Amino acid sequence: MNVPLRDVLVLSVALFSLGLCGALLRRNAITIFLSIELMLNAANLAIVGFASRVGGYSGQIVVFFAIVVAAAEAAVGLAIFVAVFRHHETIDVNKTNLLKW
Amino acid sequence: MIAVPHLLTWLIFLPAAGAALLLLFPARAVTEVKTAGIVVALATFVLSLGLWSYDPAVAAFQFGERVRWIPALGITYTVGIDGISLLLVLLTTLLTPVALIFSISHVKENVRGFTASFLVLETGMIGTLAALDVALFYVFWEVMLVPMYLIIGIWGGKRRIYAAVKFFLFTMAGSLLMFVAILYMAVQYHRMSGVWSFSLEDFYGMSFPIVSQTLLFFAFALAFMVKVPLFPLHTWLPDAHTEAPTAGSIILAGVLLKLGVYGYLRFALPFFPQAALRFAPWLAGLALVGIVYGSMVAYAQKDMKRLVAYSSVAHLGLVMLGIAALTSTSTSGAVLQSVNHGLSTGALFLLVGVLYERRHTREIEAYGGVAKFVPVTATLFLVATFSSIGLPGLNGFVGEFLILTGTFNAPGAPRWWAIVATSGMILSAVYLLTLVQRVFWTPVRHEENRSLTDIHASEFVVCAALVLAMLAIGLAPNLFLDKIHGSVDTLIAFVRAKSAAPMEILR
Amino acid sequence: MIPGAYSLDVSAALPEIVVASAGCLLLLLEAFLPVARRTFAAISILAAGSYMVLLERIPGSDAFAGSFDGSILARTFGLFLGLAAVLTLLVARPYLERAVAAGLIASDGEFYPLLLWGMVGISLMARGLDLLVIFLGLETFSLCFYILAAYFKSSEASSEAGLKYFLTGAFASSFTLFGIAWIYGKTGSISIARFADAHVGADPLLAAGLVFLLSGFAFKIALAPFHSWAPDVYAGMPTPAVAFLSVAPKGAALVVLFRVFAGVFDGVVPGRFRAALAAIAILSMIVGNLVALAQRDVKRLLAYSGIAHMGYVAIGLAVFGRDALAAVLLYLFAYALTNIGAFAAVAALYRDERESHPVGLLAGMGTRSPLAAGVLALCMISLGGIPATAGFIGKFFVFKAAIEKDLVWLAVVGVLNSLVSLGYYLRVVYVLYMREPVEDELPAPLAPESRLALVLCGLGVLGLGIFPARLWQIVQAASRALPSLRP
Amino acid sequence: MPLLLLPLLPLAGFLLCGLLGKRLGKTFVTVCGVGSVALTTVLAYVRLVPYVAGVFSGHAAPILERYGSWIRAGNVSIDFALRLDPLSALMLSFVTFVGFLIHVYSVGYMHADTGYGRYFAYLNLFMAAMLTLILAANFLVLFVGWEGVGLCSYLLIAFDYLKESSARAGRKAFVANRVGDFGFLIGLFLILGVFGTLEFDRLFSAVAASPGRYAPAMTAIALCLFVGACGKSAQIPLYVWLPDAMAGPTPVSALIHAATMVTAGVYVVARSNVFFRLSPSAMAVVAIVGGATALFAAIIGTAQNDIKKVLAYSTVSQLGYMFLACGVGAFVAGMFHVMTHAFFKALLFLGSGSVIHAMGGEQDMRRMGGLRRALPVTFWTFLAGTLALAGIPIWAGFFSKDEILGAAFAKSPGLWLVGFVAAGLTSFYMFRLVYRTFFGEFRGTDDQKHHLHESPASMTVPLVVLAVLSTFGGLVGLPAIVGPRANLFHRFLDPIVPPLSGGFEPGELSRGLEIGLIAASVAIALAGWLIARVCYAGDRSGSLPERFVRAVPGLHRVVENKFFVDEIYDFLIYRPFRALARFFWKAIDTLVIDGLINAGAFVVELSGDLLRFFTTGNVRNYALTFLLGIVGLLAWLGWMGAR
Amino acid sequence: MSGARLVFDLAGAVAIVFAGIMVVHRNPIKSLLAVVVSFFAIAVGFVMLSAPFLGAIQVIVYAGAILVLFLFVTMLLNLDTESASSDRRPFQRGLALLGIVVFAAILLSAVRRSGSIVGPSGEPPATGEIEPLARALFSQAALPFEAVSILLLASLTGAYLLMRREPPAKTGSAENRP
Repeated sequence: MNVPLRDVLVLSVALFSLGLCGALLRRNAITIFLSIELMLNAANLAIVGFASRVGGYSGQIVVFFAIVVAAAEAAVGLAIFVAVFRHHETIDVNKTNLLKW
Repeated sequence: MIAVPHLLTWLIFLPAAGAALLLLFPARAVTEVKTAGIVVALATFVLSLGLWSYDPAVAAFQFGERVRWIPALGITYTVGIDGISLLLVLLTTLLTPVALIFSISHVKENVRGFTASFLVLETGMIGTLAALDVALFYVFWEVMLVPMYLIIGIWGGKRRIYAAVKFFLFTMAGSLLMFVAILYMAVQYHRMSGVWSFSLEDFYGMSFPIVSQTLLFFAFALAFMVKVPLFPLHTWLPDAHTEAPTAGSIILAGVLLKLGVYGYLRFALPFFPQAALRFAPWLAGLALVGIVYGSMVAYAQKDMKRLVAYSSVAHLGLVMLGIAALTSTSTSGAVLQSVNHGLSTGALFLLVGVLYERRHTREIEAYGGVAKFVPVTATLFLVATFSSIGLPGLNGFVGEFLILTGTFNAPGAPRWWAIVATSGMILSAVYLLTLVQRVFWTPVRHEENRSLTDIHASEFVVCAALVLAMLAIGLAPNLFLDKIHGSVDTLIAFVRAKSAAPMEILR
Repeated sequence: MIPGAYSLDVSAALPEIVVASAGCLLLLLEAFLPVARRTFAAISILAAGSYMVLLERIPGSDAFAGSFDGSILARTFGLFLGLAAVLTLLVARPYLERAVAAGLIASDGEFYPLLLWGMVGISLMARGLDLLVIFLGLETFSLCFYILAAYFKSSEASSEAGLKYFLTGAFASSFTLFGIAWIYGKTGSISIARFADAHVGADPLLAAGLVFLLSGFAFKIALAPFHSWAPDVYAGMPTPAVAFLSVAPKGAALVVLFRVFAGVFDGVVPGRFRAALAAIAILSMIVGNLVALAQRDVKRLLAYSGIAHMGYVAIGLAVFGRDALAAVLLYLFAYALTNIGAFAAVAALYRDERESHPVGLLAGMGTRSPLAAGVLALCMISLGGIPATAGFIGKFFVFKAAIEKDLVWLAVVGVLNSLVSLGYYLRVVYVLYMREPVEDELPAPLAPESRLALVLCGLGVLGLGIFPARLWQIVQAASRALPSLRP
Repeated sequence: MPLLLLPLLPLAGFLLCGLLGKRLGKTFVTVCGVGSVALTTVLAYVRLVPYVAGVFSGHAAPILERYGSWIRAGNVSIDFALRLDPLSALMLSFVTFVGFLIHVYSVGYMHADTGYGRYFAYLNLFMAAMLTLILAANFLVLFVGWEGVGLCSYLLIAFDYLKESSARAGRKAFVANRVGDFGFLIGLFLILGVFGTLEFDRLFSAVAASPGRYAPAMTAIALCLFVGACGKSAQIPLYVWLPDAMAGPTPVSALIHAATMVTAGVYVVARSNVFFRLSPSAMAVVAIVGGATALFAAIIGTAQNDIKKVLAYSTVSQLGYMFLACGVGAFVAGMFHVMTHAFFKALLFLGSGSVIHAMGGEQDMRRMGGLRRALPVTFWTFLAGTLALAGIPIWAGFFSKDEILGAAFAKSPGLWLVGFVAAGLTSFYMFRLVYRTFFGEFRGTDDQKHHLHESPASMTVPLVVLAVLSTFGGLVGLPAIVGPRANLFHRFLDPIVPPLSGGFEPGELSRGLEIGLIAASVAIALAGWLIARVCYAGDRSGSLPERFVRAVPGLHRVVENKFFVDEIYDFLIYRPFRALARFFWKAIDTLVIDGLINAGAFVVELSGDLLRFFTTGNVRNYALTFLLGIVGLLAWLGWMGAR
Repeated sequence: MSGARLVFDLAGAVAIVFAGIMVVHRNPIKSLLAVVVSFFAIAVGFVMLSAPFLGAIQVIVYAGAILVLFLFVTMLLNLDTESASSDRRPFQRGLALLGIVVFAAILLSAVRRSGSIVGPSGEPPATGEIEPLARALFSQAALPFEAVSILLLASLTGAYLLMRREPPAKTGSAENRP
């Protein structure tokens, strides 16, 4: 199997940057969080890419756990969104800025 | 006088212990707190008399103690006294009870905190004077700020908070660079000798290439010049003195300012002789400006305490001049004079306080002709005034004369220094006698002054103590000078020798 | 290691296991025996205490195939962590009971398990020797604190704090993972010990990876420019949780950074990197102090002061080396005592958690609530770095380390900043003592635990300030545990 | 009996009166106050008589008594030591005696005053200080007395401090003296620098031993000391305080501002004549200042209406004479005049005091007149004093003044002319005073007229005694023409002016010329008397001066207003000083220094306030700063690798 | 054989395209679905990189569980589409885009310039099969396994705690302006 590493890395960078765009430009908390998930995936992709060259399984193990973590984060994050929604009737991050300055 | 073991340690920590003890008292037990505080302060004073057995023949530190503190860095608890610090310690232990006793009838709220602050402050001051380990010195030096900050800020006048913060930040700004400089010196010492040490004599042994030496000197000098205070750095002082409660002003003027002088003599000068000597003319210049400028601004004041405060600027300018001239005569005079200033200005603040506590105004205009109603206060005020003007027979004269003649005939110093400084004698007469005239003399302008009551017993006792001290120094100055000048001579000899020696370049 | 060799060194992880299971126990109790709530704090303190005790007993060698540190560094850090946890837990109960009474939350039951698990995460992070363990530790405590931030569900501020902390946190950890990716790729390993032998040298991708890792941890430490979350989160989060959050994770993150840099650079931080760290340090000091001057809310003020303090610590990071690590550890102890003391006082002095915490409300507390006010003032003095307090000792050693490495200018910037910082610390003090009270209601009487916590912090601040020698020995020994660090 | 006892006794009196006076009442004060001085006087003479005898029998070795070291630091070491030599003996003799008389006088004069105790306390303190001054064996102890008398004069001038004028006058006196002391101290520093000691013996013997070596330094030293003398002895330009000093009680004016303290300057100059004689220029300065003052003050004196002001200016002018004497090298003559002046000027002041006492505090001559009937004793004694001051033969002033004029002529006729004119003016204004006060019609109010009465014995007795002294006191210094050894005074005092090679030598006068000069001065004195009589006595009293005033109104106004000197000082020194002080305070201190500091603080605060708006509360901005941070770091590191 | 590469690049293209859609689309549901697609593509990429197991997990856990969870929540909060009007922050948006561009540029150039990876640890390169991975997972990664249990437990607790409806408490405003 010889997918050239550069392709993998370029792809991962591209995805990561797209994730960044989402995180920075969208206002809906859920979409922002989605974008962050995308960034995580980009990272995972990079790791898997490296892992396919480096010996051993540590890389894949990392990705495995990263996915688990992502799941856990999702659970908590969405719960928080709900909690916030109960106060504001929205999760637009422009509108949740009680705490500032 | 029976010799107490660990006398200095007792002196340093007895007040702090007393303060801790006070905090166990219930806040309502006002009288008990007051008495306890005064007892502790007096006990400290009595103990401190034990230091009088200091032997000037041995021109070295005495009553020395050394305990390892932070071994990893060679920081030790090292204390000792020499002729330069001896009198200042005694002054401290004298003025603290004076301040407390004066306040008996004047401080109403939170007496416990008040007394405790003063005792902690005393620990700080004595520690600063006794510390022979630079790190230890710095610790005590900074520790003093906190209680004084509280004293000004809690029990002070109208603009107390501004004054307190200004005092704290000003002095801190001065000493922070000194902190870095101390660390730098320690590191250099470690590089040279491979061992860590902050001890005074080890630092005395070091010498630096002129550039770094100059920088270090400024770092130290700045801290002390702010404390003294020297001309452009003095503006914290009028505010602090004016807003502080009377007792606070007494200590502030009486002791704290002297610590600047002391620090300069003990550290800045012997650490960096070349730099110190090179910049001595600048120091003298600032001192002279301080003398004339301070006197004139004092003359312009409308507030009694501010006037006295500015007079301190002038007087300490004279002291610093004596040090800048760096002759045995002038420097001994400077040390004595800083004690004198503590007594006379302390007394002046005290008596202004006596009036203030009765009329609750410091405006000179609010008085006039009150000598008729408070004759004793007036008399004492006159004595303090003339001590501060430098009337022969009182303490002020001895110091001023020694400083001036020493400066005038100093090999290094141009004569106009002393001549300008001597004009300060005229000016001090002008502004202080004007104060006397406008407050105590001239026709009575305000009816409410007719009901003024004269000085209380407690106030009188402490003031009388100060007056006696003034007379003692004025009539028998040798008692004190003999303690001083041995150490001063060794210091000067050391400085001259070190500055003459070729500078070894550090790695 | 040989593949297939099954190594599960329970004894090494025993402290964490105990704490974690204590958390589980509390969760069960909360679910099935709610009456036992009053004992939760006690149980948690017990767990935290036994954590410290057990840490002393763990085998000194690395465990779990060299992925878990058992050295004195781990033990020293554990001391710090346990201390922070115990102090926090002491403050927690009376505070939470007031919150429950005020209807901010139905039950304080979940607070303790979450805190304990967060503690476990921090411990893992600090002890982890490979990036995976570190990452998991990071995520564990982050999750716990996301939840704790939003803990007061009926408080808008709290939920918002949760939201902000979560979003920024997730954002940051994705960078962390990205960083792990590059580093793994370039060094071919995730275990710090092996970084050195990779000799990747000046590889741009490795540098990028390090930057990502650094940013991820700098976020947790709240170093500028990765600090923005801190004030908002501190302001909304329950105060005891803030007390813990403002101290423990920062320590762990710093330890990790020391480990990673020591590993990657084999002990010597290259010049450009040091410059970058110095820049971060200075930026944090300046931003923290200047903005803190403008704050009127105690918790936000403490947040910015925390940013500034981490700036001082980052000086130690920039200096790098054995003494620097020791200094940083010492600073952490000092900071823990002082900051938790301050938050404990804040928790005790403010009645209504729904409201914000304006400094003005502290007016006159000096006489109304002498103990809390006294400790708060003392902590302010200590944060300001006045001698005879812990804060001074911390700065003392950090600046000394800097000067030893000829970074005098860094020390100068540091002291000048601490001058600025006095501006706002003193403000708190004079509001406490020199202003007339604004409201006539007296503050709630102090619960015994809070008293204990306050006294402990106060004594700790003074004790460490006056007798730092012993602790300095300990942290010095600990700093030797990183072999690749140069003295 | 140690000399130290002499200052200590009055000092004790001071302490007793000051501390206990209020409680123990007037009699106690009288006993302590007067008693201490009386005892001092007695003891003084106990020491004086044998010493004087010794001097005349040829061994004039000064007596030196050391009481141990006073100040010792570095290279400065000053003993507390007193000495008795002809000069101090002379001063001692009349200071104690006159002082005693004036104490006695004060008992009567002050009997009604509430501040009785305070008054005697100050007076005793003054005696103590004055005795220290004259007995001092080195310049620093002398300076102690010097400042001490200054202090007392300050306190006594401002004796009734509730009066604005007194309070001001007191401060004015002290400050003016301080200006003098400034010079004096510089002088002391110079001396210490040159000789390393302040002991009179060592100094003068050192100089006498090798005059050439020290001559160069002497001008500076001498001038500095002279500045001090000018302050104390009210010479141009520092004389302004003395006329105002009349605000004090009259006995004080008599004792301090006529007889004793103000002559301290002359004493110092005479004491350090060795220095002065080595510097011709200094001598010239002394002579010119003295002469100028003598004439200037005399002119002002002619136009004053306040009885005490007249005497004050006359004092200034007489002091000018003394310095003139010193300036022309006639130190002994100067001291001679000091002594005689002490007698008759004290007498005149006390007399005027008696008048004022009788007039119920009135001091303006225009409301007096014809008092000789009401106050016979006062009148006759006052007349004696006047004759003495005017320099009418056989009265004391005649001898001393003549000697001075002679010496002046011998040095320079110009100076003589100045002194000569001044002498004429002196006798004019003195007799003007006498005529306007004691002759003619009473011009005061009626109830003043009723209360006119001769003063009590405690006041008249001293008057009489002093009158006798000022009448015959001059005989101790008969002019040389009478006989070479006739002048006891010279025989006694000459030792204080040791021979000095290359030093200033007083001029010689031929016998004929001396007689001529005497005749001339007698003539001018009589002329002054005559003019005064024409103007102010008899029926046409006052018409002549009025015509004169109408003739030259400008001149009269200038003289009457003392040449506006006070106003000029006020304009040139006081106002600018105050303005500058306010400027320093308001502009430099408040505006510049504090301004800069507060500005710095403000900038810091402000930057904080601006920076905090970066924390917008919007998570996306937080993420943005985060990203920018990373981009920055990458740009710095990632681009070219971590090296 | 460049087949793998071809597949990978195609998958990559798909991933990028749908990620782009996710970013630009205003409707949360739609962007959610777009993400699902791009995650599938990434899963394919995993497989091509000889990590079939991870590919499976990616599909099951990510594209399956997690995103479904998202979907539920989105529905639950029935979020409407963001209105373009309410978000005028041209400066920040511009700055953000600029930052991202620079970021990507630096990284890509770094990727271009960086030498190929070093430090293949003596072990054999990973092959496709699961067994050694599983073995490694339970040996090397024993500690992470324990750790992750706590992680999950915490997240469960948190989710439960935060979603649980409370008896409505008096809501005071948490005004926090200085």
